[in-house]
Amino acid sequence: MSDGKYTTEFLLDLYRRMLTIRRFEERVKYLFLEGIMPGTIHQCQGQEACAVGVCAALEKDDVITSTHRPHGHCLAKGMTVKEMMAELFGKVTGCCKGKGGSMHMGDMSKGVIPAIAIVGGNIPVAGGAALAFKLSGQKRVAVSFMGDGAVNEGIFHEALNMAAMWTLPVVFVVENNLYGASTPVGMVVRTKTIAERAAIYKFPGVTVDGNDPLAVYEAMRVAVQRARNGGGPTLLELMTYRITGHSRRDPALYQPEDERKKALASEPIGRFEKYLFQGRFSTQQRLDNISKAVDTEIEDAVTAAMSAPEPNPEDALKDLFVETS
Amino acid sequence: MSDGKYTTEFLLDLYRRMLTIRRFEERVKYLFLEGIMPGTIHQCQGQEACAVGVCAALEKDDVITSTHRPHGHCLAKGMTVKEMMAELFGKVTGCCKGKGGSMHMGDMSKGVIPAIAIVGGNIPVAGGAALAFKLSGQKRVAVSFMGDGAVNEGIFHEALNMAAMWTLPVVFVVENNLYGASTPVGMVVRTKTIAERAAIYKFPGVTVDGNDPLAVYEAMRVAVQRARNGGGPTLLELMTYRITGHSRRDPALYQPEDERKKALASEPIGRFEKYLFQGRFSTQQRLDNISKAVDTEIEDAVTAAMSAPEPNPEDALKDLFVETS
Amino acid sequence: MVESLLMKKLSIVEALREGIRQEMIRDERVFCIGEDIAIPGGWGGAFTVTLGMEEEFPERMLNTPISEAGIFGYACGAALMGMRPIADVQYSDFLFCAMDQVANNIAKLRYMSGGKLTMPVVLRAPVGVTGRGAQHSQCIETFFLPVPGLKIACPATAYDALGILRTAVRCDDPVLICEHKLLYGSKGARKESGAVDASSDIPDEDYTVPLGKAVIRREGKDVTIVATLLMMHRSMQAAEVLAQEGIDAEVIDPRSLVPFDWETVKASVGKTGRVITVEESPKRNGIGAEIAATLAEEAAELLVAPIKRIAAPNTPAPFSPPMEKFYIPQVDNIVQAVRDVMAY
Amino acid sequence: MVESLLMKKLSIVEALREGIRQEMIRDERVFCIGEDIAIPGGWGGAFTVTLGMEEEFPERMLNTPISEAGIFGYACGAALMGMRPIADVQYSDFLFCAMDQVANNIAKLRYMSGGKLTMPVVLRAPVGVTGRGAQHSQCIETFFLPVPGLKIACPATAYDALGILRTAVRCDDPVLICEHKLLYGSKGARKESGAVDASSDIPDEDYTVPLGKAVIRREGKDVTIVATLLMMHRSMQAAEVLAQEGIDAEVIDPRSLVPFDWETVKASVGKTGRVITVEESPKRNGIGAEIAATLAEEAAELLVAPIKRIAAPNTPAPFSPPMEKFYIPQVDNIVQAVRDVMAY
Ligand SMILES: Cc1ncc(C[n+]2csc(CCOP(=O)(O)OP(=O)(O)O)c2C)c(N)n1
Ligand SMILES: Cc1ncc(C[n+]2csc(CCOP(=O)(O)OP(=O)(O)O)c2C)c(N)n1
Ligand SMILES: [Mg+2]
Ligand SMILES: [Mg+2]
Repeated sequence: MSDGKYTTEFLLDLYRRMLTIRRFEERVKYLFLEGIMPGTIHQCQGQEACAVGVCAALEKDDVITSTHRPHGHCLAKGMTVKEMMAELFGKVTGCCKGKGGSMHMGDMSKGVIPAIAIVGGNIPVAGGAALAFKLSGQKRVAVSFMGDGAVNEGIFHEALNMAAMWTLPVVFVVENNLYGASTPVGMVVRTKTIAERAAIYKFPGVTVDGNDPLAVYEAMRVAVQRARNGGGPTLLELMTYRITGHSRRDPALYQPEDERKKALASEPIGRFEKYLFQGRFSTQQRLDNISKAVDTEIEDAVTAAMSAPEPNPEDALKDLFVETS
Repeated sequence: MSDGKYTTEFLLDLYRRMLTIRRFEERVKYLFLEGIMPGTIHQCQGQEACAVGVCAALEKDDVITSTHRPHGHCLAKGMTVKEMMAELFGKVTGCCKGKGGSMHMGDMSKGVIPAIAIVGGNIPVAGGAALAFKLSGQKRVAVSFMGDGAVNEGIFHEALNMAAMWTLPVVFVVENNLYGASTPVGMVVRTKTIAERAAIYKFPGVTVDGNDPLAVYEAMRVAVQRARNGGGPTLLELMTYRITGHSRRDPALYQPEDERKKALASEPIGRFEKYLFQGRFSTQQRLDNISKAVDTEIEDAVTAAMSAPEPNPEDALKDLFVETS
Repeated sequence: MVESLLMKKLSIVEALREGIRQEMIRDERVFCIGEDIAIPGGWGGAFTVTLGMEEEFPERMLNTPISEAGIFGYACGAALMGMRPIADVQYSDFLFCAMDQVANNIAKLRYMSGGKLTMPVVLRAPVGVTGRGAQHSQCIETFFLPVPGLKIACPATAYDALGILRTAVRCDDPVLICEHKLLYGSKGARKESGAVDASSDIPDEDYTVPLGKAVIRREGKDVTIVATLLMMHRSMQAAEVLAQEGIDAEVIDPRSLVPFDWETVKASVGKTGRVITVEESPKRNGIGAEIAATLAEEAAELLVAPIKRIAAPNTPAPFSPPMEKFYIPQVDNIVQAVRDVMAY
Repeated sequence: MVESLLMKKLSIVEALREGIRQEMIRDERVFCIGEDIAIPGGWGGAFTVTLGMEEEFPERMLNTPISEAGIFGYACGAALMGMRPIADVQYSDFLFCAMDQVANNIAKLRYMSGGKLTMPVVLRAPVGVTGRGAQHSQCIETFFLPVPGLKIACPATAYDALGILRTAVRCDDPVLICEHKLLYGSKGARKESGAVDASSDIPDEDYTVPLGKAVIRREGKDVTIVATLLMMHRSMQAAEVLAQEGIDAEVIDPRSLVPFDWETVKASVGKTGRVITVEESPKRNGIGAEIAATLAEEAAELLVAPIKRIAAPNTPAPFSPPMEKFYIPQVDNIVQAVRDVMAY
């Protein structure tokens, strides 16, 4: 891991964000399995360093697009546990007033375009946001999160090619968790890394350890700087692992036992704790305090969400058009 | 050009085929501009060596898929001037009984899947044919013709990736005529060659002079052999030029004057004639005879097509389903 | 034979799995192509239809990248060369990613060729609004109805699912089978909340169910309800409620939308004079529109009350359960619509 | 002002070009994105709408690779950031390649967000069956009618094309404008055979044409004909023929299909009691189905004869001119249909 060039505040903030995501996901999983929470879920336990490292390198008015697995991205970009938990319960206090649900979380005021659950569908949307920034002379950056599976959708190719052509301020972030649903990436991608694919668009492709938030942050900083300064896109591949099922109750039996074990041993939060201790950036006490604060925030959000009003059923008819002539 | 390792018969056959395509296209253009022929047309004058060189390396039961610009491919693969001319006139004697027209020419008995006019749409179809060959243990090869513009459709990426994954007997042939409609390839493709794109699928990508039928033939032979022997796909890029408009009455003013001049000077038929003379493979007399035979074949086809019966209008209702329950 | 009369109770998922297995055994040209359909330790596709089949058919269960256009384009090409692919998407919504291949190639190539080729592709697509929000809830039937050259089936029971699957695989034309997530009967980790029992006693014989032949799920003389898939089941429940009020509803399950069994529907309307269509899609240009328009055109004199269409509103599907419940036609909505029509 | 009353005669192509130019001058957020729309020496898109505009707006005329899904995905993202893209395809058929971006993103994101964002995208798509065979002839309206969240306009005259374009660009919702190849009035090398004059006298003022407001193209008391685009022009011709037979047809041009002006159509039916819909698409689940179904549902008592739908048959478009002519509704077909309805 990187050495002591970061402030403790920064490091503990990364930690708090990762922990928030983890605890959020664990709480949601429990609520879902208990049948208390409706819908379906795709969770990101084990991938927290990706979301947090990437978003730490972004400004508030930069934007991200996300996927069917959006909770981590949303939290990392600044959405609140509260608006998200309420959305998961389908409440009017949710970030999408209950209309979106888990797979369409978003909050434009935080720079989070509502998540797009069609694999690959969000990639050109990020490109389009970047195009808007370029056309309007704004020095903002757009990010597209995607999984390793998404890179085989044709739209990946179209979107990257267009971003290259117009030298757009966009970063394409691939969270390579080794599986697209149950399908191993090695079965469907021929190159050693996904980052190599950037070569045909003539912009940089970089692969880094996605379980190290600082490695992610550093790589992302370079990409963001490049984008913001008119240097164009970057394809950033983050090597990580999903230590939970793909969705719902998936036992993930297609993940080999030993691979799973190894992954668990290098999951980002435990690793980062070690780093924090070893570098003496934190004491157990401080982390415990963070942990408690995180838990409280989540519990408050659950309580608030559960007691928030259900939407009026007929509200289903609203919010389609701005001009309903 | 290659040296004398070919029989004269073979060389003259290449010549005859190229000339047939050229004269066919010129005749069609005239008929179209005179308002005698219905529809719209995309023609391949200047690209004859691609179609002919590629198909010369194929067996009768190999199959090709073609595009909005299919006449050359169809003729090169063995379709008759007669069935094609009749189709262009929309007659029942046409290869598609008048239902297809210029952009959907095909004849399964000659290994020509009806052309697909959606740019890129034919690429996975060739892949699927190759998959069928592999699954059924047939040693046949499928070819997808496409233009330089097609390589930016997402389906190009999806289809090539799948072909690589299953090591399929397919050759992806890109006729790089420098323009996708009016758009120069350099504007929309970042790499120097399109062949380089094969790198991410880990199969060979080769660029050759597409105005030299022998260069095309040789490169294609290697690709076909590889495919037939279980070696998987090849991406073959043929550098050529369209010395006519993109479609209909297009004056192609977006082609710079000098580029156009240079291209005209190296158009394949004149070049091949020179080669034939220089290598003493042919005399002017023999070529004249071929020329006459070609013209006769085309005139006969025009006469036959124009006097062939129009389809019964209500035939529009037929041929939708096999089982019309 | 005694055996052939033996029945076993199967869910739709089990019936489809059985059917696909049998067809693959019967005909070497049949193969499956789709995402996550053949991963050891995986799920057998999004709803377990092909669970474990990669062991039995290691060569013919093609697990693909996430490339829907590629999947259907490959299926198209393979069918042209004489194979009989069964291609699926995990949710019918993803067919939009392959819309060009389906609508422009699979559906049209035979016609464009002047009838000189065949296109024996089976397309499988799970439909239904099921708690997943707007991008996993389209009932794709509606979108493919205007595509000429595609047959569309909607089996609502395991019996029909198996019979239609066999018909589709053996048919030389492309057949899109819409399967409903809540009717599958998926088990274990892939179980759906809100699922409805659509299992059937399956005879141990090689029966088929033809396309274009509706089935009258319940005979009645007062009003005709036309509905497929989940809406058929809800209509049956509505008919029970109505029976207690003395209203005798006839419930017709067309089973396939293309071809459509106009004869059965018209005969029923001739008897009842009243029609309700029920569908889970937004109302605008749904199958209800085509049914209502055709009856208005061709059978107006049979109608004693105006046709009524029950459908979702013209919005995407909302996520939140109370809104979703409002969005999807419920038994109560059907009952009320029938009452209105009876009161006309 | 005197100037504002000055008229100039423009074709649809010229009117659209003028409109796009003016909107780009008026609002810096407006830009165009599409294939072959901005190549010096090129055509200004497939039908010359943007001819020469790359000179005036070098930054805002984005000439793309052949990547329809990319084009509409980029338009979607740019609109989310406050721009106002005008995205086009060369033939409406190619929208199938972008179907996911249009139906799942552009049309739904606002709804999914709980109304918290806007999606001001203009989608332009040339429609019509015009001698090019099955893959260049879809009337895409039919396919997007079931997509909730998209407005659909069909301007049949240059006046409407300009007015609707302005409305669409200024509208915060996505609007799909279907433009007809035979009505464009494209010139030179891009001229269409069989073209129909749809040019208008265009007032020199910043007028708009609202969506959801039909226009009565011809008043009549005997029968209502509802038709858009080319079919509206054919219906007008049919009305002339019918007038000579003493049949007084009212021709309604809805101009937009979503929203749809039910009021005007119903008022007309209230007067005439008879309705014919005419469309160039296959009949199954076309706009005629929705019109007929809605009238059957909501205005049955107004009808003195069954509704009749004139449409293409349920096949792809054939290439051969005699078959194509048979396929597309002709003036004669409309005339005959009206006679039938009058004789009922
Ligand atoms: C177009 C499309 N195809 C298929 C799916 C179903 N699906 C949802 S997630 C997923 C796997 C995605 O894998 P990856 O991109 O690696 O993301 P991860 O789930 O690993 O985060 C699939 C196949 C989908 N949502 N959209
Ligand atoms: C999906 C799709 N988009 C656009 C078009 C319109 N179009 C027809 S040909 C063409 C250019 C194709 O360029 P290229 O692939 O290089 O082939 P070429 O015409 O040079 O032979 C375009 C844009 C189309 N037919 N299909
Ligand atoms: Mg993954
Ligand atoms: Mg080209």
